[in-house]
Amino acid sequence: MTTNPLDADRPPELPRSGRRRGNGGGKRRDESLMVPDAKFESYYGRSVVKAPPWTEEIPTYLFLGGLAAGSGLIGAGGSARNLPALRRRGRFAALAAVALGGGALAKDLGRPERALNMMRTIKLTSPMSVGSWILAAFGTFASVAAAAEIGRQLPHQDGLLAKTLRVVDPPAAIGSALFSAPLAAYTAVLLSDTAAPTWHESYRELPFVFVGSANAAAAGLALIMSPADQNGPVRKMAVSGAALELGAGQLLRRNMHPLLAEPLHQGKAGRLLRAAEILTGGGAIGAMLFGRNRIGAGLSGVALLAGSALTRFGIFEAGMESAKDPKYTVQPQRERLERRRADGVTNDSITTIR
Amino acid sequence: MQDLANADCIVIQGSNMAECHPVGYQWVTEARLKGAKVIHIDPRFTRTSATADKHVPIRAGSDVVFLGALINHILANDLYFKEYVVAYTNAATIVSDEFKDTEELDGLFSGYDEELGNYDPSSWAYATEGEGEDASPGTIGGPAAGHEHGHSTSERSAGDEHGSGGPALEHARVKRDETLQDPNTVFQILKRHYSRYTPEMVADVCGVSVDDFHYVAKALTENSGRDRTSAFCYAVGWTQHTLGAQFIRTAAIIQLLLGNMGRPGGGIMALRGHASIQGSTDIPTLYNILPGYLAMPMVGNHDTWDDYVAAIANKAQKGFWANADAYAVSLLKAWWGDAATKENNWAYDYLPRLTGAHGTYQTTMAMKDGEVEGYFLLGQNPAVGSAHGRMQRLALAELKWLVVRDLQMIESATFWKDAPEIATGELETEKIGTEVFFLPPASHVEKAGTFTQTQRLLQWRHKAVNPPGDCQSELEFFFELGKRIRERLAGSDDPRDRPLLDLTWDYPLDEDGEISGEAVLQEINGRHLSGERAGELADMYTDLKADGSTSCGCWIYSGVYAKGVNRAANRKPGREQSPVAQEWGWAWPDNRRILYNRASADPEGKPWSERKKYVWWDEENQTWTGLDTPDFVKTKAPSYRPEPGTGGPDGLAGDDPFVMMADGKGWLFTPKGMLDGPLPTHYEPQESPVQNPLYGQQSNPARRVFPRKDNLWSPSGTAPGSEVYPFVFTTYRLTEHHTAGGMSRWLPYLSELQPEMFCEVSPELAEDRGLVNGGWATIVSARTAIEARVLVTDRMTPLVISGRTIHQIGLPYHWGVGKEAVVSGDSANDLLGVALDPNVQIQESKVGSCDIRPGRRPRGEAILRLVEEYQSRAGVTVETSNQLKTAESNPTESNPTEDGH
Amino acid sequence: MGYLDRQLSGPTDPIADAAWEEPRKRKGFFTDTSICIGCKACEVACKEWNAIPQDGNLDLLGSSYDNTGALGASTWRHVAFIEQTSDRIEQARESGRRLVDLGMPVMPPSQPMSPPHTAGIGPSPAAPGIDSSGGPVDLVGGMESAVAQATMAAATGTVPDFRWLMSSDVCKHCTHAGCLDVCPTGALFRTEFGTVVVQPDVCNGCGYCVAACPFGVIERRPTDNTVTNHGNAQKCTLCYDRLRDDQTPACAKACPTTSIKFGDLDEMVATAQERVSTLRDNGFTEARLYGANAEDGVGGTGSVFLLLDEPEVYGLPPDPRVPTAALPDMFRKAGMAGLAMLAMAAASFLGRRR
Amino acid sequence: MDAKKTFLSWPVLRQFRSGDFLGRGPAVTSERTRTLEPRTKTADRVVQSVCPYCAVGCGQRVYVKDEKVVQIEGDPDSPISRGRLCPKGSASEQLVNSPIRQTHVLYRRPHGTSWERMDRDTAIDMIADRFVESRRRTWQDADEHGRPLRRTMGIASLGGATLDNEENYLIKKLFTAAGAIQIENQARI
Repeated sequence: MTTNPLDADRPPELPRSGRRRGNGGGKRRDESLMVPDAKFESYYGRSVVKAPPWTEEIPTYLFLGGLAAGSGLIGAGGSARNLPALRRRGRFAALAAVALGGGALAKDLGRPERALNMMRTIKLTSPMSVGSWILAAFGTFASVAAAAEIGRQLPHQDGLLAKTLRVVDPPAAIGSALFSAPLAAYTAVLLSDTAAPTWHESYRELPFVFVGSANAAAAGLALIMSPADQNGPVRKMAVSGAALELGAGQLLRRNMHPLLAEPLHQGKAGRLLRAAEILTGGGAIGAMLFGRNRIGAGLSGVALLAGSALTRFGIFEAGMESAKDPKYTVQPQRERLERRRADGVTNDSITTIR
Repeated sequence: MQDLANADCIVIQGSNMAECHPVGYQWVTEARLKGAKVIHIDPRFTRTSATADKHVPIRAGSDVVFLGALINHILANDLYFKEYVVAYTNAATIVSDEFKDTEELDGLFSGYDEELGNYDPSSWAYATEGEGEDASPGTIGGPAAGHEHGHSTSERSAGDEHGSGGPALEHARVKRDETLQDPNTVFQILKRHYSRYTPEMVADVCGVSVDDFHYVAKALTENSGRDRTSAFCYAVGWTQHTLGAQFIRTAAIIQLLLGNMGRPGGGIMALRGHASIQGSTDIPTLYNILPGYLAMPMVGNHDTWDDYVAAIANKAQKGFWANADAYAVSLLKAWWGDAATKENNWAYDYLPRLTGAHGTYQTTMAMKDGEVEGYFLLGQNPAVGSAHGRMQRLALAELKWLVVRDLQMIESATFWKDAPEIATGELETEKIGTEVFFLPPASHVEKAGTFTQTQRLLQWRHKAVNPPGDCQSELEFFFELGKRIRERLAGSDDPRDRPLLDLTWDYPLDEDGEISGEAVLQEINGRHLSGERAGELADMYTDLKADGSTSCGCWIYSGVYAKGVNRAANRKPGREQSPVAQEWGWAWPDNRRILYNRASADPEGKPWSERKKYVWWDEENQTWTGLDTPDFVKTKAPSYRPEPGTGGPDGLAGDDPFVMMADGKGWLFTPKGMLDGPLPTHYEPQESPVQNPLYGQQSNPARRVFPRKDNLWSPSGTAPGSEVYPFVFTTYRLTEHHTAGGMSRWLPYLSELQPEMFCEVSPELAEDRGLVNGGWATIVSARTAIEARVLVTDRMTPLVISGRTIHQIGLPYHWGVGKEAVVSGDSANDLLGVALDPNVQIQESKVGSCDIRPGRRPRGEAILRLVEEYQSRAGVTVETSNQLKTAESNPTESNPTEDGH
Repeated sequence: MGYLDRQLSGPTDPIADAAWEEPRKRKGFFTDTSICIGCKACEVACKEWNAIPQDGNLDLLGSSYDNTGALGASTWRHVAFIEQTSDRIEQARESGRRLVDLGMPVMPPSQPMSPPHTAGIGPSPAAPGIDSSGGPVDLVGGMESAVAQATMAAATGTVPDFRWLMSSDVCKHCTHAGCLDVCPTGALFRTEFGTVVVQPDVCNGCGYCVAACPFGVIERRPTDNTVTNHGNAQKCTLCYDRLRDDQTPACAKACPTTSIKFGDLDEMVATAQERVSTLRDNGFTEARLYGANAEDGVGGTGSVFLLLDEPEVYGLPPDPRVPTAALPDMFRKAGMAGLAMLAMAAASFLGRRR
Repeated sequence: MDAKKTFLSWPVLRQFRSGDFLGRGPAVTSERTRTLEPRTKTADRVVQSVCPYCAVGCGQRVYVKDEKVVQIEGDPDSPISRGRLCPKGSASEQLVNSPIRQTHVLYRRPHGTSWERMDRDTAIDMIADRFVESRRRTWQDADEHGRPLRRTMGIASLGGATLDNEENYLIKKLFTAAGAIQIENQARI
C-alpha cells in the first residue's frame, strides 16, 4: 500500500501487530539479520557526497606547493637581504618543489595528456583554475630566478645571457615572492571549496594552517641546507610558521562542529596530525634552541619538513574520510536545518511541500 | 491492455505485473491515478505490491480458497449483478441430477475413475428439456463424438483447444430456471459448493487475515455493476500449478457473477511472458493442436475424417465452432494444396496421430530413456528454463543429435562441457555422444514478421538490417531445411513420404533472396481457390468453406491480410485514434479488441451505463455498433430468438453474448471442457507441507504425475517425513531478466542490475535457520540442492496455516550454471519436479517443498549425497506424493452414470 | 566580490548567467517516486543511449534490489530501494506533517522558475501555508485547517505495516553547480537549456568536480583503455544531444509509468507542486518535494523529486549547500593568510641577520 | 592562419569577448559540443518494430546507420506502450549488437570436447540427413490395433514463443508433414 491519491478509505489496520508480523508468531527478530533498513541518516551506509578520486599525489603536491612558496620567499628574502646562501638555496628549492609538485598534479589526472587544458580557461570560481595560473606564474618566476641564479655562476659574465639574466633577476625575485603567498594559500581554498565536510568547514582557518606550514617547511629545508651563519631569518621563519600552523590548527579544531572535527582526531588522519604537531612543534623549538648548531638546525629542519608534510597528509586524509562516511554529511546538515527551523527560517530548505 | 485504464478496481493475483510487464503496468498506474483501487495478492511483497493500494500475502497454491470465498461472499450477500448473471451466464441452467459435488464426495466430483486417475464428465452435463425424447443417455452436453473419456482428453491436453472458445456441446435444449431457485440450477450448485469457503477458512488455508479478505471483497463488489467494472490480471502464478486452469476458472466465475466480462475495464487479463507466446499457441508449436485450436487427431477418437469432423464441428451445436469443418478443410488445403481432395478426405490421413500426451516433459523423459534421437531448440534453454533442470540436461546427453538455435551460447548448447552433472561425475564430456549443431538466428530486427502479443494483437515487424555472419531467421532456416529434406525424399514412393512431398512449399522470395514472410502470412490468412473470387485473399473466417474452395493456414487469423493489405502492419499513431486503437495492428478474431463485448450492453442492447458503454445496438440502423468491432453477428437484433434446434451462429439468440460458447452463455459451471471438475475446488499442490483442510482429497485427483526414480517428491501434509522439507518455495522472474536468461544474462546492462542468484527469506526464517543477509544458503528439495545468496527481507511474510507457521522462500529462476554468460549461478528450476495440470499439461513450478540451510552447497559428488541423505531421512520413494486419490469416498460406486452404462 | 556573490548563490537564471545569446527554456526532470515501480528502465535506457560501460563487479550488494549502489561515473540514473516497516513509515508521516507545522516551505514571489499559483495547476484545496498571493502565512495563528487535521487523523490510523520505496536518482543540474564552477578546464559547462554537461573531449580528469558536488553525483571513470571516456568525469548530461534535437532524454522516454517526467522546468515544478498537494490532501503527509526551492543552498535544482520520506533515507543530503557559495569568503580568508605569510617572511628577514 | 584561428578560439579570449566571464557557457564549448547531434537524427532510416521480450508488444523504433542498428527505443505511436520500454526492451540494442553474440555456426562432434567451426550450408545438409535418417529409423505406421499413427517419436522440438507466427507456421507445417508430433514451446512451460 502506498500512495493512491484518491484512496481515502484504506481499511483500518493494526499498526505493527497486523498481519505481516503478528502472524509470524510475534517472535522478536534479530535486526542485524535483515536487509538493513535504510538508516534514518543514510542509504545503506553509503556516502552522500563523494570523496575526490585523489591519491597521495595531492597531499604531496600540497606539501611541495607550500615548500615551493616558502622557498620562493626565502629566495627573495635572501636576495633582498643579500644572503646568497639562502637566496640560492631558496631559489633552487622553489623551482624543484614547484616542478615536482606540478608533476604530482599532472600524474593524478585521469587524462595526464590533457594537463595543459588547465590553461584553457580562467575560471575565477575554480580554485584549481586560479591555482593553475598561480602555479604557472610562480613556476615561471621561479624558473627565471633559478636561471638567474645559474647565470651568476656563468664563466662569461659579460655574455648576453648573463646580462639578460641579471636584468631579469630582480623582477623574478619579486614575482616569485608575490606569487608565493597565493600559491601557499590557494591550496587551502582548493580543499575547502568542496563538499567534503571537514575540508569545507575548515575554510576559515585552513589557509592560515597552510601558509604557516609552507613557511615552516621551507624554513626547515633551508635549515638543513644552509650554513648556520646565514640561517637566522629562516629560524625565525620556522618558529613563526610553525606557530601559525599549530595555532591555526588548534583554532580550526575548536571552531569546527565536533562531529566534523572527529576525522581530525581519529584513525589514520588523527595519527598523522598528532605526529605532525609533535614534529612541527619540536622542529620549531629545536630551531629556536639549537638552530645555530649545524646538526641541531638540520634535525629541526627535518622535523619541520616532516611535520609540514604530515599536516598536509593528515588534513587530506581527514577530509577524504569525512566524505566517505555519510554521518559527516547528514548530521551537521540536519542540525543546521533544524536550527534554522527553530529560528523561524523556513524559506531556504531544499525540502518543500509545495 | 490499454483497457485496464478503464477499470475501477484491478486485482492482480498470480502475476507480478509491475515487474514482469512494466510497460503494460502503465495502464494500471493510469487507472490508479484516476482513482481505481489496485490490489496485489501474492506470496511475496513485490514491486507490484509496492505500487498497489494493498498487498495481501497468500500461501502459494491456495488461490482457489481465496477466490472461492469471494464467490461465496458474493452469493451469500446477494452482491452479484443479477440481470447480467441471469441473462448472460449459465446460472439458471439446470444440471443433471446425477451430478455429485466434492462436498458430498470428500473432494471428488462424480465420475472419477480411480484406475485411470481421471474423470468421466458425463454426469456433469446439463439436464435436457423434454426428457426421454433424446436417445442419448438423458443428458446433453455430454461428451461429444463418441463419449470421449477424460483420460484421452487430458492426454491430448484438450484444454488448449479452447483457446478461442468453449468446447462443443451436442445441442442446446437446456432447462433453465430464471428464478435461480431450483436446487439443480448452476446457481444453487455454486452456492452449495462454495459454502464452506469462508473468510475463516481463507485465514486458515491461505494465511490471509479476515480483514484483508473483506477489504478485497469490498473493493471488488463495490467496483462492479452497471456503472463500474473490475479487472483481474494473472500470469504464470496461476497457470504453473497442478490446478492451474482451475485458478483461472475461479476468477472467471467471479467476473461473470459481478458482470465484468465483455465490458470495458473488466475481464481477466492473461499476462503472457514471451513476445509471441500467444501466437505460438494460435499457430501452435504445440503437440496437441493444429493452427486455430483445431485438435490434433488422436488415435481411437479421430481415426477417420468423419470421426474428426463430428468431434470438432457438431452442426447441431450453437456458435461459431459449428463451422470448424470449414476451418479444418481450409487448413488441409493450405498445407497440401491440390493433393488435398474431397476423395482423400482433404489429405486428413497425412496428419500424424497422438496416442497420449506428448508434451515437453513427456518428451524429455522419453529422451532420457533413449527414445528420442533428434531435438531442435529454437530460442529455448530448457537446461535452465524448464522444470527439473537436472532431468533436462541428463536427457540432452542421451540424444543422437541436437540443433540449438540461439543468439547466445546458452547452457542447453554447452551442457556437454559445463553442466552441473559434469561436476558431480554423472556426466562425462567424452562419453556424451550427442552431436550438437549450434546455428545462430536472426534477431527481431533482422527479419520481418508478426508477433502476437498477449491480447491477441498481431503486429508486423519490419526488417531493419540483414542478419550478421551465419545468422538467419527461423523462416529461412526451416524453409531451407524443408527443401533439403524434400530433396532427399524426392522420388520416394513410400506413402509415408507423401505428406512431405505433397506439402505446399514453394514460397516466393523477397528482394534479399529469402522466403517472403508476407507470402506466409497470406497463406495463413487464407484465400479463395475457386469460385468467382478465386485467387483473392479471404476477408474473414466466415469466407471459409468446407468444400475445398478455400485455403487458410489459421482460421482465426483470417482477415489479417484481407483485401491484400497487411493489417498487422497498420500503424496509425495511438494519439490519432480512440483508445481502442483499432488501426494499430490487427487482433484476432476480426480485429476485435475485447472479446464477448456484446455483454457490454444489456439484453435489450443498450449500454449498461453511460460510463461503461462500449458496444450497443443501433435501433435506427438495425446494427451493432460502438467503440470496437462488435463480437456478434452485426445485424442480429437483441430480440432475435432462434428456432429451437438451430445450430451454428444462428442458433444463438440476440442476447447470447458468449458467441464461442456452445450455449452462448458464460459458464459458471463447466459441463464439459475442464478435465478436473466442473467447478474449481481447492486441492493442495503436488508437494505441500499442508494437509488439505477442506477434503480428504489432498491434491488434484486428475493431475498428471510421473512416478520415476528421477522425479521424486517430498511427503506432503501430515505424511511422515514432510518435516524434512518444511518450507514452501516459489519461483519467479525479475524485471531485470528474461526467463532462462538467454536474452538477458549475456547483456551487461541487464546482468549488472541483478548479478547473482539469490533467495528471499523472512527475518523470522533467517533467524530460525541462521541465514545472514548477503551470505549464502543452500536450498534442498527432493530432487537436488542449489545455492543462492540470501536476501533477508520483510517482504517475505511467514503465514500461519492451520495454527502452524509456514515459511515461504522466493527463488528467481534466471541463472544457470555455465561459463558463457556475463553472470551465472544455480538454477531454481533444478529444484522442481515434474507434475502437471491435466487440462493443459503445464508443470507446477510455482510451489514446492524444500529445506534451507546456511552456507554454500557441497561441490562435486558430495551434493548427490546431501540430496540422498535428505531423501532417506524423509523416507522418499517413487510412490511418495504420487497417489492420486486420497479421498475417503468412493465416487465410482455412488456414481449413477457408471451404473447406467 | 559582489558580482561573484550573486553568481554563486541565491535565485538566479543560470542560462543568463552563462551568457547564452540564444537561451532556450530551462529544462528539467520531475521524478515522482510515488509511482516508480523500480524497473530500472531509466538506468538501462540511459546507459544504452550514452554508451556507458558496465558498472561494478557484478556482485549482489544485499541492499534490497539495488545492485548498482549509487550514482557514479557509469551509473547516471540510479534506482534506490528502501524497505520500511510501520514505525519508519509513521516517522516519515510525522516528519512530513512537521513541514506544515513549520510553515514550510514557501516559495518566494521572486522564485524565477515558479509559475503563478493559479496557472493551470488546478485547485489546490486545503493548502495551508499559502495564501492567494502565494506568500507565506503564519500557521501558528490557527490557519491550520480542519481539513488538514482531518486528513492527518485519517492518515494516522492507516499506516501500512510495510512499504518498499523506489526512487530514481539523477544529477540535479543545480542552478549553482559546484562541479561546473570548480572545473578548471571548462569541460563542464552550462548549456542553453540550463543543464550542466561534461565535455568528454576537454576534461582532463582532475577530479575536482567530484569533490565539489554536494549530492555526490559526478564521478571520475577509472582509467581503463577499453572503455569510453575513461579517466574523465562523467555524469548525466540530461541527454544534451537529444535535447538539441528536441527529443526527450532517454530515461524519461523509457519510464513505463511516467515516474520520470521531462519538460520545461517551470512546468515540472508546477506539476510537482500539484502532485504533492494531491497526495497530502489525501492524507499522505509523508509526501514532499526536493529541489523545488530557488532559495535553497544550490539555488534550486533542475531535477525535482517527490519523496515519501526524509531525503537522507534516499541517500540525498538534507540541507545541501554548494561549496562555492562560500568561495568569496574563502578567497578573503586565503588572502589574509597570504598576507600573513608575506608579513611573517618579511619579519623574519627584517631585523638582525643572525 | 590555423594558429591564429586556434588562438582566437582559445576559451580565455572567448570568455572576455562573449561576456561569459566566468567561463561557464558558450565561451568554453568545444567544436565537438557545438556540432553535437543525436544519432537518432543522423540515422539513415528508422524502422518500426516490436520488442522481443514479453508479450505486452511494445512498439520499438530501430535506427539504422550504415546498415548497422545504432539505436532502439520506444515507438511513441504505439497505443499499447506509448513510446515506453522496460529495462529489457531498453537493452534491445545490446541484444542485437552484443559483442558476444554468436554469429557463426558451430559443431560439436559426438564425444567431442570442443566446438568446431562449420559452414552453414554443410550444417543444414547434415541436419537434413539426420532428420531423414532418424525419421526412417523411428517411424511408426500404426498402433497395435492397426489404427494409423503415421508418425515419428524420434524427433522433437522446443521453441516458438519468441518466434514469428510465420515461423511457427512453417515449423508446425513441416514437422507435422514429417510426422514429428513432439513440437512444443514455452506456452507449456
